Amino acid sequence: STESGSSPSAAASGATGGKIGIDHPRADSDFWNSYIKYIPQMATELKVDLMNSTNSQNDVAKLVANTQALVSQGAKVMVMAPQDTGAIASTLQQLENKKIPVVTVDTRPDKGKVYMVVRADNRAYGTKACEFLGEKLGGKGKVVELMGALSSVNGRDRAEAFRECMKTKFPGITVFEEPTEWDGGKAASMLQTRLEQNPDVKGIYMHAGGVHLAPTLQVLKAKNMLVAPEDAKHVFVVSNDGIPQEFEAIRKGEIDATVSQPADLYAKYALYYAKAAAEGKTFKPGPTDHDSTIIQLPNGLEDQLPAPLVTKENVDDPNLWGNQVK
Amino acid sequence: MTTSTTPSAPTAVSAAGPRLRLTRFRDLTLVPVIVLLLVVGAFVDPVFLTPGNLTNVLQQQSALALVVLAEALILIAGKFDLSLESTVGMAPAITVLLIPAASGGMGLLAIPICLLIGAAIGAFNGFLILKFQLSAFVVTLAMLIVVHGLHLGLTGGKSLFELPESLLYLGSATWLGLPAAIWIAGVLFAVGIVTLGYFRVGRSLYAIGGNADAARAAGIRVERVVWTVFIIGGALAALAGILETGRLGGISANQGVGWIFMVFAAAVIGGVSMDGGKGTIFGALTGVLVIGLVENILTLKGVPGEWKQLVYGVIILVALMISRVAGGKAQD
Amino acid sequence: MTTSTTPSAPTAVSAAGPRLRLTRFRDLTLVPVIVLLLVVGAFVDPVFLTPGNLTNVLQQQSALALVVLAEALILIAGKFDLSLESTVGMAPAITVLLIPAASGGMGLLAIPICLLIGAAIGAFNGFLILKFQLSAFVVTLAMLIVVHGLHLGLTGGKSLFELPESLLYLGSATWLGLPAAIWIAGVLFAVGIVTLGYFRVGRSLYAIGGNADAARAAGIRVERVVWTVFIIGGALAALAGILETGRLGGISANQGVGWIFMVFAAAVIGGVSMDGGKGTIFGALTGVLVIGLVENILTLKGVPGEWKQLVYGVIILVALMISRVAGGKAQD
Amino acid sequence: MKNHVEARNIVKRFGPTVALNGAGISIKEGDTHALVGRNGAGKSTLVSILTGLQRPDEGEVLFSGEAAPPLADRDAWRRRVACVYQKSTIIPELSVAENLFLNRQTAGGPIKWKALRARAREVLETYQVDIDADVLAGDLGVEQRQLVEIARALSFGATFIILDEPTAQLDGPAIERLFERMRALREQGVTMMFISHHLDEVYEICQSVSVFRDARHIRTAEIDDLPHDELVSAMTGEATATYTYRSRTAGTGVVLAAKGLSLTGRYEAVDLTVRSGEIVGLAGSGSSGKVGLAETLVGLRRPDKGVVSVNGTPIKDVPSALKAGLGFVPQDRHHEGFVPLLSIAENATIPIAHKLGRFGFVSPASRRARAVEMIKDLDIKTEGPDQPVGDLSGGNAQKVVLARALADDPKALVVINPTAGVDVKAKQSLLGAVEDAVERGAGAVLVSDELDDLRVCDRVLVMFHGRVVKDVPRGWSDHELVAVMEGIEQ
Ligand SMILES: Nc1ncnc2c1ncn2[C@@H]1O[C@H](COP(=O)(O)OP(=O)(O)OP(=O)(O)O)[C@@H](O)[C@H]1O
Ligand SMILES: Nc1ncnc2c1ncn2[C@@H]1O[C@H](COP(=O)(O)OP(=O)(O)OP(=O)(O)O)[C@@H](O)[C@H]1O
Ligand SMILES: [Mg+2]
Ligand SMILES: [Mg+2]
Repeated sequence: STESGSSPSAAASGATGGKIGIDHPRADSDFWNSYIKYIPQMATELKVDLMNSTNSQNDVAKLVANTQALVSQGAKVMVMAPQDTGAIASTLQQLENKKIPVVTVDTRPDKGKVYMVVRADNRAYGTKACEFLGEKLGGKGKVVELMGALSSVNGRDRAEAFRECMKTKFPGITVFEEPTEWDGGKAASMLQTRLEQNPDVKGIYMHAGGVHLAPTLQVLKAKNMLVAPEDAKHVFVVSNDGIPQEFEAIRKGEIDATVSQPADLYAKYALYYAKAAAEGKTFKPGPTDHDSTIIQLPNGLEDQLPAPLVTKENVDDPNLWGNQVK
Repeated sequence: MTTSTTPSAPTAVSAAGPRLRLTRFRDLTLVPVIVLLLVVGAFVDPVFLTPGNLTNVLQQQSALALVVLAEALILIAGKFDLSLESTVGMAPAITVLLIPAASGGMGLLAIPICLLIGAAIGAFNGFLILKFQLSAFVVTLAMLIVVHGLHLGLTGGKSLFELPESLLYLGSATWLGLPAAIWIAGVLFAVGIVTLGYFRVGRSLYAIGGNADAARAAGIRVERVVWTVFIIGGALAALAGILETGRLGGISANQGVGWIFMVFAAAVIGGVSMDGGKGTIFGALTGVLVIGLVENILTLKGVPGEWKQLVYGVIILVALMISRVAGGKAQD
Repeated sequence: MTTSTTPSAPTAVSAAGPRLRLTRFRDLTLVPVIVLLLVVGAFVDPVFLTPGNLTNVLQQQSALALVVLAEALILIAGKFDLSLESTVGMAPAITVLLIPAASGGMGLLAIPICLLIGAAIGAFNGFLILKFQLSAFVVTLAMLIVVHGLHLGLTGGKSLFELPESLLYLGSATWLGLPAAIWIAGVLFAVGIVTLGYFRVGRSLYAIGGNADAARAAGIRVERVVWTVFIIGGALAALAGILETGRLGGISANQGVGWIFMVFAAAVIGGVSMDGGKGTIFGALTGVLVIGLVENILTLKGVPGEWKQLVYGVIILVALMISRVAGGKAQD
Repeated sequence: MKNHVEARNIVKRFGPTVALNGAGISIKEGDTHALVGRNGAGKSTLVSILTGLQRPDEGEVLFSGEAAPPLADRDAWRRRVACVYQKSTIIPELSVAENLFLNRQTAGGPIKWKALRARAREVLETYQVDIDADVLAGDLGVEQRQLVEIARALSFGATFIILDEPTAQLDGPAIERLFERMRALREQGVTMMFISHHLDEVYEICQSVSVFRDARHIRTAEIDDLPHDELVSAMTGEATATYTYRSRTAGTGVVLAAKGLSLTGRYEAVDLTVRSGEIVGLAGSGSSGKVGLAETLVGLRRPDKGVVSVNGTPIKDVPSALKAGLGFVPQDRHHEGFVPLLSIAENATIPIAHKLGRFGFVSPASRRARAVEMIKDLDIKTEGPDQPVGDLSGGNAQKVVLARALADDPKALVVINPTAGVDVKAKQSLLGAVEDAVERGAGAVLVSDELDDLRVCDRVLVMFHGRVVKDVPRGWSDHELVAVMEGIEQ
């Protein structure tokens, strides 16, 4: 009963392989909204037979339900982005039993077989931010880290790498970790309080520009701390995501850097590998033709896409996804 | 309500006649809605009516259904419990911390321990509400934060996925071709329906929710029954946590978070009143099914994520109005 | 039945004396808690008692405070509104869609339009509750989902950054050395305190919440007043949204989400009853302050993230017990 | 004859309130014994102790000379004593059958609903209660509910029954039917304790009487040994004269008029005029439509047909009626009379709040001043105008409701069941206040189930099945009026 109803788009585009089911993780975040927008565009480019996408609204239980529905509607390959990597194990197991390959985007499931993980290295984000801030601050001073939610693996990866790097490379720097639950209001309150307590904070690391950028700028502005990098009072800010607003802020000198998490490449390679899976292709660890490396995981492969650090020097690079959206 | 009252005697007060008949069918209010959803679903996607898909819907709803069952019991007894949603995540998580996956024979203790934790939370809620005479809404609102806080604190916010087998079993096993979770939820609902319909202790919930003083005068040990209901509610939430854990294969720090809204929506559109003493377990079950079917149809239809919540909310609002109009009486 | 039993005998009158006096001071219950928090805070960090930090606390709480004010009004009138939290995000977001940043002179309309949207949501809630006679809890639960769903759907889930200046102004301006948000919240609370204390329309909220039928029989236009309260509540939530938008410099799709728990916690520990007719605006204000101070102290102390929620929940629970013990009467 | 029930030296405190202070009672086997006392004297508290709902702080309860069972053993209590409590213990959401067998639907195992209904029908038949066992108790009227309570009380086979103010909500014929039943029970040897504020009922049905005052037992006597005056002074602690009805002449101005008023299902084609300086009574048996009519006169209900005008101004709702110069006391003070948490001052001044300050402001000082006046005028027993009305006794709370009706010096006054559940003395001052207002030039409509109340009226309109069937001038006899109310005589 699963092969009923061939999709008209498949016939039109002459796609091969099989139907690809895709679940989006949430509809309320700028990064993911960009990703979601890239998907149909990339699907046309790659001639992928994409089913109606579902959205699990940041709820792993919904992700499981959506996956089941897509599979019963005939999906041969699944693309998903489980925001919670522990609770997806049995679903991956079931998909494996049904011989349905899975491509995960952005997160690496702890358990259960995956065909390919498409993500940038979140630990690298943390390290890059740490190195940038460490150098700018000359290895001493105070830094506030606006973290995401404790339950997010990407947030934890960034936090751990940042913490480790600070400890080993810049022991002179004090880090204040603020768990914001991805909530702009909480971030603003915590940053404001921390700045009151420590007016000599010289650096800020934000885990998510989409959530943290506006409140941070607003707090700094209110405290008259939003000054040019040349000014001695300047607070160095490193963000993460690479949304256009961050680039704008870099150009204005309000923040100093961001890690561009490539929404376009996430979309492109998620579908690229999904199509390859449908066609039965296999991949091996090693460098790829698109400036990335595939590494071996215990439960599959991971293509670690490049996530460049964007600063005033390269902010106008047209290849950055943030410069392509309008 | 009262599954029992059949109008038979010709002496029935004329005014009471039609109203009686309506109330009797009140817990069937949502049945036409369910039929409608089944028809709509069949048109939306041919997959919808396949046994596989319907089984999936039931399995997906089974954990939520247990929490709705718990909340329905508590609501019928005239109380309130918001903290159930936190118990769904916290009870299995703490169990895993107490009994790690590698603990061998101890693993068999996982389920009883998990249920005990849930029961303990319910007992503490009951203690604060009954002995301290605090408002149930407020106590359990605070407890919702406290219990989830404990979960976050003890796990450090991390997902747990090295779980004892026994904790995974119920949520993932298949019995006689159906997921065990469906059997479990089905049996517990049946027990609930029968107990509340045909047993003294079950009927006493209606008496307590309807008029606690009168129940007390009739010799019902109101405090004891209410406390027991809170304890059972906590244990059911913990069981829901076990089913969810098995289904997902891991426990995230967010397990259960936000469920309480759906739980209330399901119970209330199913005809359980917020004022106590009204509604049936069967009605609550139809509420759960409506919610599950709506979700499934929206998914099959591929409604874009950003519009899904709106469609969902509007459907709940409409179901509410239908159950209001069909139910007859004003709510308060 | 005539439940007319209450004392006229001298024995009983003696009892009413102290009770009366207690109720009068009930809205001061949290004042000692606030003093305690100030002392604790001073020990935790020398920065705590500086004007700068205290100003920050007030500013951070001002948007929440307005929603608490709205909820307190609605609760005193004997109703319920859960959907306020969704209005906090939705009203300014829709405003921005209607009046983009680059719309020039139209920008001045942003604030009135935003308030109108909030008022319209309140009016719709009131309509469903009063005309359709649906339970306020349930209607506004569904509306919470619908309103947030509209926000998500119309913005496509995106954060809005390009905002008209006028929408940013109130939340970020400084008047006479204090953030404008503090002035606004302060003035509105003062208006609320005076109106509910000394004005006919304000007193009528207590009459309606205490006994709506009696209020109606005394010539109060109950429906009209309740409806007005819902509309004012919606507008206040929209104003809270404006302040929050200005403070954060953008509107995320999650603005306001989850606030309602804090709102109820603040109102209830401040002595506003869920049963209607009880509590004061001043009490609600003390509830907001307690929550703000607790949050500030936890941040200053640097309590690790994973334990924060637990500490927070426990403090609310303790504050509840204090206000229960000090307030005297059992809640229900 | 030996004592069937005895309570000795009972002390019961509720926090600082002493509800019973060494009070006691003893009731002889087969007696119908009255317990009387003013509001708050401790009668209902004694009931809850005699039925095992509350534990006395001191003292003991004996049944036929034996110590009472432990509190936890509810069934043992219920075999000894059955009770119709002052507050209804019917659960509206459950069927009559289930209410009858609450918490004993079955001896064990699952409930057999069919058998339960059959048993319920049997019980109802045994006690000659004509109610369908299947309907929801909430759909029953007041009298029917009370009958269910009585049937339930009796079905335990107890030989001692307590009835706490059973007549407060019943009309004349229903009370008569209740008394029939009580007499029949007495024939069967059942002992009863009867509480009422209607002393004539006590004389009609009881053999002996105990008087409580201020939480103490004052006196017990055979009913024949205690004349009315002595009984009242035992209750009040002072000599109280019987109420003297005043006479007056009506003025010419019409203050309240209704033309062709109809409300489907309640009343039909009613015309009514009330002149200043007269009190018009509105009488009728249960469901005659008198309350519905009165509620229309004040704007609480909208008629299907016809107009009501106050002082010549047509009214459409309560606010417009109040504005036109109407004052009224609603049927049930707890339901729509007052807001329990608000103070006396505030409750009494809601309709005149706009006169206590400008621009919507209400001056607490002038509000207080007005309240102090009212407290003095109506002799309300309170510690001050700031006391919440919920803390007052029934009679005093009712005076506050009347004070509110009189607050704006109304031209027309509508008073519904003003003396329900109110003790003798409070009753007198309530009726006196209505007469005072009328002497000041108002016209009044007084709706009541009590003939005593109707005696202050200059004429009584009798309603039957929703129509005004007769206008009875002053000077009627009880018998005469009741006959009209019952539709026996036109
Ligand atoms: N549960 C309670 N808590 C506090 N006080 C109570 C309680 N029950 C009764 N009281 C008080 O005890 C006193 C006696 O009340 P009780 O109900 O026995 O009076 P009563 O004689 O029955 O009056 P009525 O004629 O109005 O029914 C009153 O002052 C009453 O307020
Ligand atoms: N809320 C209601 N809805 C529908 N019918 C009602 C309602 N209240 C009363 N009735 C019915 O309307 C009729 C007239 O009632 P009304 O209360 O006016 O009579 P009454 O003479 O005051 O009776 P009683 O003395 O029993 O209070 C009765 O048949 C009654 O059952
Ligand atoms: Mg009494
Ligand atoms: Mg009546």
